Amino acid sequence: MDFALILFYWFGFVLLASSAMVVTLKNPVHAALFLVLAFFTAAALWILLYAEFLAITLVLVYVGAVMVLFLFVVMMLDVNLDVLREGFWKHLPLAGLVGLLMAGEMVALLWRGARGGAVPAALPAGYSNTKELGRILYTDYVFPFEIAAVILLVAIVAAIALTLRSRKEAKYQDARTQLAANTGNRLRIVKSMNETSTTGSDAP
Amino acid sequence: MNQATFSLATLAPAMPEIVLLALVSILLIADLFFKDHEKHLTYWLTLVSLVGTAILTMATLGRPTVVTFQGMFVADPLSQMLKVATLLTVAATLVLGRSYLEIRNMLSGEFLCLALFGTLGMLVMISAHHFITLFLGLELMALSQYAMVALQRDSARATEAAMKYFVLGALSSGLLLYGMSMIYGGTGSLELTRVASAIANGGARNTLALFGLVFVVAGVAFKLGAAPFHMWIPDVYHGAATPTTLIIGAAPKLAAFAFIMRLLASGLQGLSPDWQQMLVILAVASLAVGNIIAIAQANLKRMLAYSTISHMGFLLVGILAADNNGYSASLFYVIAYSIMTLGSFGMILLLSRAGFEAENIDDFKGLNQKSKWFAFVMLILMFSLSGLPPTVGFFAKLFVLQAALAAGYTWLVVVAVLLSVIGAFYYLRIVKVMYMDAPAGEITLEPRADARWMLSATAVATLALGLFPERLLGICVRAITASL
Amino acid sequence: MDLMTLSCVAAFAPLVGAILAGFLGWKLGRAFSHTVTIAAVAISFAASLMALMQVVNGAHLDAELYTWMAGNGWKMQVGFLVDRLTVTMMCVVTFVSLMVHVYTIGYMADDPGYQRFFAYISLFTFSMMMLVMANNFVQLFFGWEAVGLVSYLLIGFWFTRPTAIYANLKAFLVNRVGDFGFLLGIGILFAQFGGISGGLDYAPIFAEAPKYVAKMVEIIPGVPWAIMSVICICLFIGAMGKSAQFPLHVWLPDSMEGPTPISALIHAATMVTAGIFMVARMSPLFELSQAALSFVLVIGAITCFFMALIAIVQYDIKRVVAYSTLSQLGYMTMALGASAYSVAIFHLMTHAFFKAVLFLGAGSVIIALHHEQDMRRMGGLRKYMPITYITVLIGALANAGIPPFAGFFSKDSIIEALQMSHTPGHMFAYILALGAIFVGGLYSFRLVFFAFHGKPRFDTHASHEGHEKHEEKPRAGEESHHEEFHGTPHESPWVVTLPLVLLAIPSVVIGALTIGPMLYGGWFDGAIVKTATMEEMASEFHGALAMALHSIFSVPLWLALAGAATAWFFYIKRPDLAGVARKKLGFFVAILDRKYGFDDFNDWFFAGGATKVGRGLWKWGDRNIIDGIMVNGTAHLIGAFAGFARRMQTGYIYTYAFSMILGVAAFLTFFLFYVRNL
Amino acid sequence: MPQGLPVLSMTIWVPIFFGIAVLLVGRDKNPAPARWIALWGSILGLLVCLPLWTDFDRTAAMQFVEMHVWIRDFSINYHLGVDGIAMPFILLNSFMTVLVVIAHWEVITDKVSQYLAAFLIMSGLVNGIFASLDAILFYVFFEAMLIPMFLIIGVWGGPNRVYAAVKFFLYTLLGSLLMLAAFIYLSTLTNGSFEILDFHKVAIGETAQKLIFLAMFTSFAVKVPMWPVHTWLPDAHVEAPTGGSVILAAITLKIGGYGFLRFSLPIAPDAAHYFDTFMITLSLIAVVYIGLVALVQSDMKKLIAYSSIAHMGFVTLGLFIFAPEDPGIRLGLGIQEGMLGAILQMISHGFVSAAMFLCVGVLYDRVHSREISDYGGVANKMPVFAAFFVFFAMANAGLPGTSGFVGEFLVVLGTIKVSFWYAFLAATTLILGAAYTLWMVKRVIYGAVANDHVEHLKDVGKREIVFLALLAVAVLAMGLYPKPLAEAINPSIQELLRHVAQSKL
Amino acid sequence: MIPLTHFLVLGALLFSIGVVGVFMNRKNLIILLMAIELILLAVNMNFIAFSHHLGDLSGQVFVFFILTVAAAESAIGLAILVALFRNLRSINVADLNSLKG
Repeated sequence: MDFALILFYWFGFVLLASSAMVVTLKNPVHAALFLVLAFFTAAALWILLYAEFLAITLVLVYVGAVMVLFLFVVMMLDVNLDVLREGFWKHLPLAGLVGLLMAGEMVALLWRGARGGAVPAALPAGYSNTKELGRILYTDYVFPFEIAAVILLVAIVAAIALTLRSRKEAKYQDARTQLAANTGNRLRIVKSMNETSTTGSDAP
Repeated sequence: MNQATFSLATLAPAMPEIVLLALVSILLIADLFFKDHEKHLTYWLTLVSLVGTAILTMATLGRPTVVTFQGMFVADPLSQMLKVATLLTVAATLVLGRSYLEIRNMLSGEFLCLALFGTLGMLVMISAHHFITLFLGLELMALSQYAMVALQRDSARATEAAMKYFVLGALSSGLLLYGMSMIYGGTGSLELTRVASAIANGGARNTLALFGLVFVVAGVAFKLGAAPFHMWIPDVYHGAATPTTLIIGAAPKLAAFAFIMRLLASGLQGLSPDWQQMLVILAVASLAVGNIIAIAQANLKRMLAYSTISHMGFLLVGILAADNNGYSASLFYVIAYSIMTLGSFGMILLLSRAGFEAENIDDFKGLNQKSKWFAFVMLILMFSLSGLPPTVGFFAKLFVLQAALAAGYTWLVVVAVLLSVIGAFYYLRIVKVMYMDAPAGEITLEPRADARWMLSATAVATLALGLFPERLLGICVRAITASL
Repeated sequence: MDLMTLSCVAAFAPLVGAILAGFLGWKLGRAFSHTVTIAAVAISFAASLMALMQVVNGAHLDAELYTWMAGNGWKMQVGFLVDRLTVTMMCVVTFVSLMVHVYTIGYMADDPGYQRFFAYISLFTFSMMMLVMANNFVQLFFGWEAVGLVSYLLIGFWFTRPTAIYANLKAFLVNRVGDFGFLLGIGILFAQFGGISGGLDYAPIFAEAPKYVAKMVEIIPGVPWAIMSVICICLFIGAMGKSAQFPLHVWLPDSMEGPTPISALIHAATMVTAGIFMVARMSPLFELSQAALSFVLVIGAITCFFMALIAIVQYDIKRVVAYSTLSQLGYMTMALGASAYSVAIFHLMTHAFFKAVLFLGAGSVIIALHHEQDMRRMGGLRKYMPITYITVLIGALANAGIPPFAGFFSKDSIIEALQMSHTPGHMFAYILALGAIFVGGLYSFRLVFFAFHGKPRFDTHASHEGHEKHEEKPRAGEESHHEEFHGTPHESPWVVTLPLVLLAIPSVVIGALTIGPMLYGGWFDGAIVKTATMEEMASEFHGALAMALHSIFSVPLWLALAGAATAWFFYIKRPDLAGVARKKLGFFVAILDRKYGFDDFNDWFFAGGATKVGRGLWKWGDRNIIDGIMVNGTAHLIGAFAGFARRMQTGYIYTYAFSMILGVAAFLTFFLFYVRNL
Repeated sequence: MPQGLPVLSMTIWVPIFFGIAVLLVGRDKNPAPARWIALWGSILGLLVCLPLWTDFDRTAAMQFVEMHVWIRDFSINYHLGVDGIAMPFILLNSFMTVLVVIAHWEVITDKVSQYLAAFLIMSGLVNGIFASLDAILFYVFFEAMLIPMFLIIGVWGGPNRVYAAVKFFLYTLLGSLLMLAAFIYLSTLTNGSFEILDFHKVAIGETAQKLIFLAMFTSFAVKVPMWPVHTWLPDAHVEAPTGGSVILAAITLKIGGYGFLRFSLPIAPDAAHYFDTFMITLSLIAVVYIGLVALVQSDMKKLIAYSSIAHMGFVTLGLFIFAPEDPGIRLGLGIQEGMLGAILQMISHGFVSAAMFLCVGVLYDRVHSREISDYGGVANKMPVFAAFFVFFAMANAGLPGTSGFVGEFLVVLGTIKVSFWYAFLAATTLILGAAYTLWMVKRVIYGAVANDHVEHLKDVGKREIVFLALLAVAVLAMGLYPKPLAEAINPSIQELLRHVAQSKL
Repeated sequence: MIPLTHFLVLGALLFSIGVVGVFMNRKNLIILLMAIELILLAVNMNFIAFSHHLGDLSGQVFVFFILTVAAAESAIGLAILVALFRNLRSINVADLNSLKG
């Protein structure tokens, strides 16, 4: 029972516990904070696997960016939290059962299936996980890398398109439209509703 | 660790993707500078870039298989023809959906860009040769689609659909990734050929591989919309604006087919005995769920969604034959299907107008009085969907069933056949309302000529391919045999 | 002209006439119609006579006209067999037909359906010729059904009368029951001989048949029957239909709804005797089966006696004659059963003449009284219409079998044949026959006395009742009749009386003239097999005159006279007693009035039963079980299931996710643990 | 056999071409051009069929063969050819199409061009069914034919037309899809070939044969229709417009019988023998049960529809009687009289039932009721029509001298060779057939004028006389001289019998 | 030295928790999104463990991309959430049932 193993067990426990809290907690803010904890412990575990770079990235990208985004949204949307709890325990039994079933099966399989994996070769001296990653990332994996870039671009475009709205109530002055105006714009014949039966909803 | 060299030789195979990406980027910029009354330029540019890329790809048709980008990317006959099909389908989609979008002023630059990005994602999927590229392509497509569904921001229905699509999609890619991770652990590689060889020469730790397989199949089934992973389909098809539905419903099936080919047919062919059985269950479930629930639908979009599920069931019937015969049959099927989908949703677009979605079956009442031709178009499409000769739908089913039977799945064929009888019923209902009922409300037809022509073209194609399926079938067979 | 041409002329001339009258008659008018048809039938009659001459001089024809159908190994043809039996029938048929044609001119004088009528009766003549001249079973069956069709059309000639269209439907269906058996008979014949004889022609089959006497079949498993008996009985069932033998006799009385000439031609002289002719034609087969013969015998006996009884209580003059016809047919059948075929044919011939006389006479009375058929409104007609009276009297005498009239010889021979027959049950038949003789005398003279003697019971008033009696036939012609009614009937025009006379003559003499040659002169050699019965009768026979004289010392004559006397007593001496007797014998009479309840039974059991069963099958079988449960049931089931299944699509993300995860879990469990048991 | 002209292709595509033409020129405002084009098209369609009769050499061989590769990768061919069994049906169909076009003239006023187009196209497709020598080609025509028929019933039909149309469609589809499965299975045995003649040759295991037989049975039994899958027919007939009923009765039912002859018997002879009792039982049920049901119908069309089922019962009976097993050959020999009778019965029924439906149509056009009780004494007002009606009724009742007799007679002759009681039950049609037909005649044609609808009836006009007379001639000709037809059919039957007698196990 | 199995089992449990989170949480969409993050985390755990034990970096590269995608994904997810909230004034999962049947 070496030290690494103890660490593994401790981090593992924390990881599972915190993630369990994430899905069971009432308040999304608390959940988010537990998620942060989960990420931290995960990062720690990754370091045990000599994946320093990814561990750091996880912390930076996730905790630094994504989770902040989450919290930001949570704060922005003034959600009334009391309705968000009802009938939680009602569904627990079935859900929990299926969850346990899943977990049980997966564990059972892995326990038997993945025994005695190849013992990792000892890493050469002066090996830098980051350096190695960087090297192949820009050579072998350049194509995926580009695609990933596009994905981020899509994310940006989408996020803007979805959230940015030009407020109708704000009055901008648009010279071009003013000049383009003609009599048609100035005088609009309105049909009074009583003699028309328009199919509603086609008003802008 | 070989040094990557970026000679044109290595880039050439990926030319379509590169060109498309370039065009999208240009478009993205250009759109900012177009004045409001010039916005239609964006539309035309989009079409140009799609068709241009398509032409470019056609030029590469028949080239031998090339694997490049250190095994990330493969350009083979299958990918080339699927790319052409995808690009054209998307283009057709935009043509059909244009005035619908304009009327609801959704024809914004973002929409078109996202559509193109999604297309790019499909292309990437189609010629992915590595788990990573598969995944990235998938996500690129999926993310753009989530966004496009939600892009109708003021519609509660649309955003709800988007949310469902997003959550379930994310869940499914979680499953997929988990599966990939297991296969990675089992085979020690992420590149399809190496994975295949690892499984072939028993170097794989099968438990892990199989374990992964289950999750991968689940992920794939979700993308196809096969039961029991189908539940997003009706809601998303229903909730999204019809052109978006069409963008989700038509081209992505082609990509998904490619995805399956890459993943199961070339990557995990060694495990076929196992995934065949899984696909059998998926197929039967999809056929049953799709055909039966569709009967109870009054909303045409939902009905078509369920019919999609049943068609994916048929597609799986072909794939699970797990031989070139079956693959080419399914390839034929998926292409036929995308054409029919274009047509049937196109009809909805044709009848829609400002403030009126012709998405209820009753909206088609008495169409024959209004327009003999388009009633006929719909008739052809419906009978094709229900698999009646002399339409392409029949041959699609025939080939698929033939493959399955040759592979020894007689009972499955019988089940499929019986369920498609049930299916025929709800397609008949459409024909019935069009021809045998009096018009309920006033019917207006899409004024744009190009859309009308495009729509008529789908029907004509459905009929023509039904009379002379040989050419297309030959292409499919050759593509499959050359690529696998 | 050679025999073939003659036969063709004889057969097809009436057809041509019918076609012309049928298609052009309505344009070219009445005169055209009757001229062309009468001419046609006359030609046919002439041809028949010439054929007769040739046959007498030993000519014989059995030739194919054209091949109707061929398979490999067999072929069926349309062809003519002309031998002495055939020509006899040809002459009888064409002669009577000719007479009836002429008679019709007068009878139907003012009927709007005049042309149609002539077309029909010529068509009938053609069909009958096809029947008698057939040289194979297919053509026989064709003629068989064709005469049935025409009789259907003619019974329903006045198709606005409910009774008429009821009667014709009934006639056709009952005949169909007979044909049903007939067809099966032909079928078995084909199954047996078709391969060997290469078809259904008479000659080869008759040649083959004797080889199969011993052959048994088990129609009902475990009960072996001689194949010949089966065949003959099946064929005879056909005869029972056509010749109105018990229990298929029910249609004949109703068929009197048709115009009287039809009753004379079809339902007395010719068509109804087709069955007799057929059995005689098949004599080589029937001779091979005792069982069949005694079946024939018994049926004949029953028909003969019991139908005669009904005749006593009838008032409708035509029905009386009709029942007498049934009874006479019974005689013929008995003769067949006694395997005295030639006697049967002989009686057929004589009967054709005197029964035609009776019917046409009745017809003439009916015209005179303006379609009054009820004898209770007649009486004392003899001074108004003497010719009719005489002829009818002759007919009655012949019918009753009083020497020297034609009926006597034939009937007496039949009695004799029954006596000498070896067919099991011939004594039973003999007794009934004697009974029938008495009854025959009774009803014949009842008719005569009732109609022609006594004081007239008709007058304006009565005839108006008569008018009301036929309320349901508002036909222009008859209406006019009733307008111009003057109260006193008068003799009918010559077109009516001429045929009467022409038919009465043979009714008197033909028997005496032909009995010798026809029965014992080997006339039918080659056409009808010689039988033991005939041999013995021949030994007894010493010429017509002797027979007549001898009859004075034999029972039948006295029975007949007794019958006549009874009639005289009841209807001339003490007319009042008739009513009394009716009352006394109320029950008995009731039975006879109800015709032994056959009609009621048929209506209730067959007609009613069939419709009930049909309705049941339709409602329950088709509507409820097949459509209701199987077809629509399935549809509704699927629909309901769809309605239920769509509720799984709850709209909640977690349900969707849940189903996905369940799917994965199921796959894990099923494949990895169960299938691959990792 | 004439070289050069692709006769069969012409029989298929000429009507279809004209159908499309009609569709294109047709205007609802002015239907006249459409009508004339349709008329000439149908007549031309009939003319191009004539070589089939004149140049047909009376052998069992497939003639007028045309062979083009259609779908190479699945070895599906455009392979046409007819033998004595198929040829008469093509003639019959083309003939009926002409009649239907004539019959519609003043009757159909709504969407005329579509109506005519549907019929012409269907006529072509049906010819295709009978001419196909490739299973998939056959299937394509077989299914495609449903579409026009579905529309004809559903669009121009009666009040309950939609139910009838859908029922008709799904019933048929269910059967035919199973048949498709059987075809595909067979193609796996003939390593990929869909040639019907290869299907005939290939050896098939016992279970497989039984399954194939049942699959095809579902398809053809529905078409025929045999009890108990017959219930679509009365509905379809009652609701369909006259023309639809005519084609349904005269042609589509025959496809079922033809299917048995062309597929079930030769492909699965052992199964056919195994199931013969089953088939015979169903056929006899059809004859007796349906006969009784027909008796009580109050709707003329329904009555005739049921009588059609009963008559088709004779067809299936004739097809599936086999002599008891013969030691010489492996299986019992089929009965040639039965088979010949069955085919003749089909053709004759084509004429007779068509005639009956047209007669009902004539009345319906005048009174707009099919209820027997709404008529009575029609003969008083329409003597000519009455003559035709009675004539066809007699033919329907199987009177000798009419075509109706020939088939029934031969079938009975054939059946009785095998079992007296089969024949006995079959022969009951003599009585039942007469009963239901003539009872209807009694109630409709005869009697005093029933009501003032009848009072104001007009007798048939020239147009109506034309098609009724044409049919009457056909019926008589076939009844009086069936030999030529039999000669054309017989060799093929001999061939078939020889084939069916050999086991394929 | 920590055996591979440990990490895999850990991943499996994490994955299950995430999955359960997705379909057990019936109220709060945000927590739904977080559950998805957990699933991805589990996946990453697997990849890294494998890549370490196989001595093959591609696994880690994959993780790198997964992280990228996940970031993008959550960005879009949250954007949709916002849009949805604007329409429904709620992020209650149970309110997303206008589309059903």
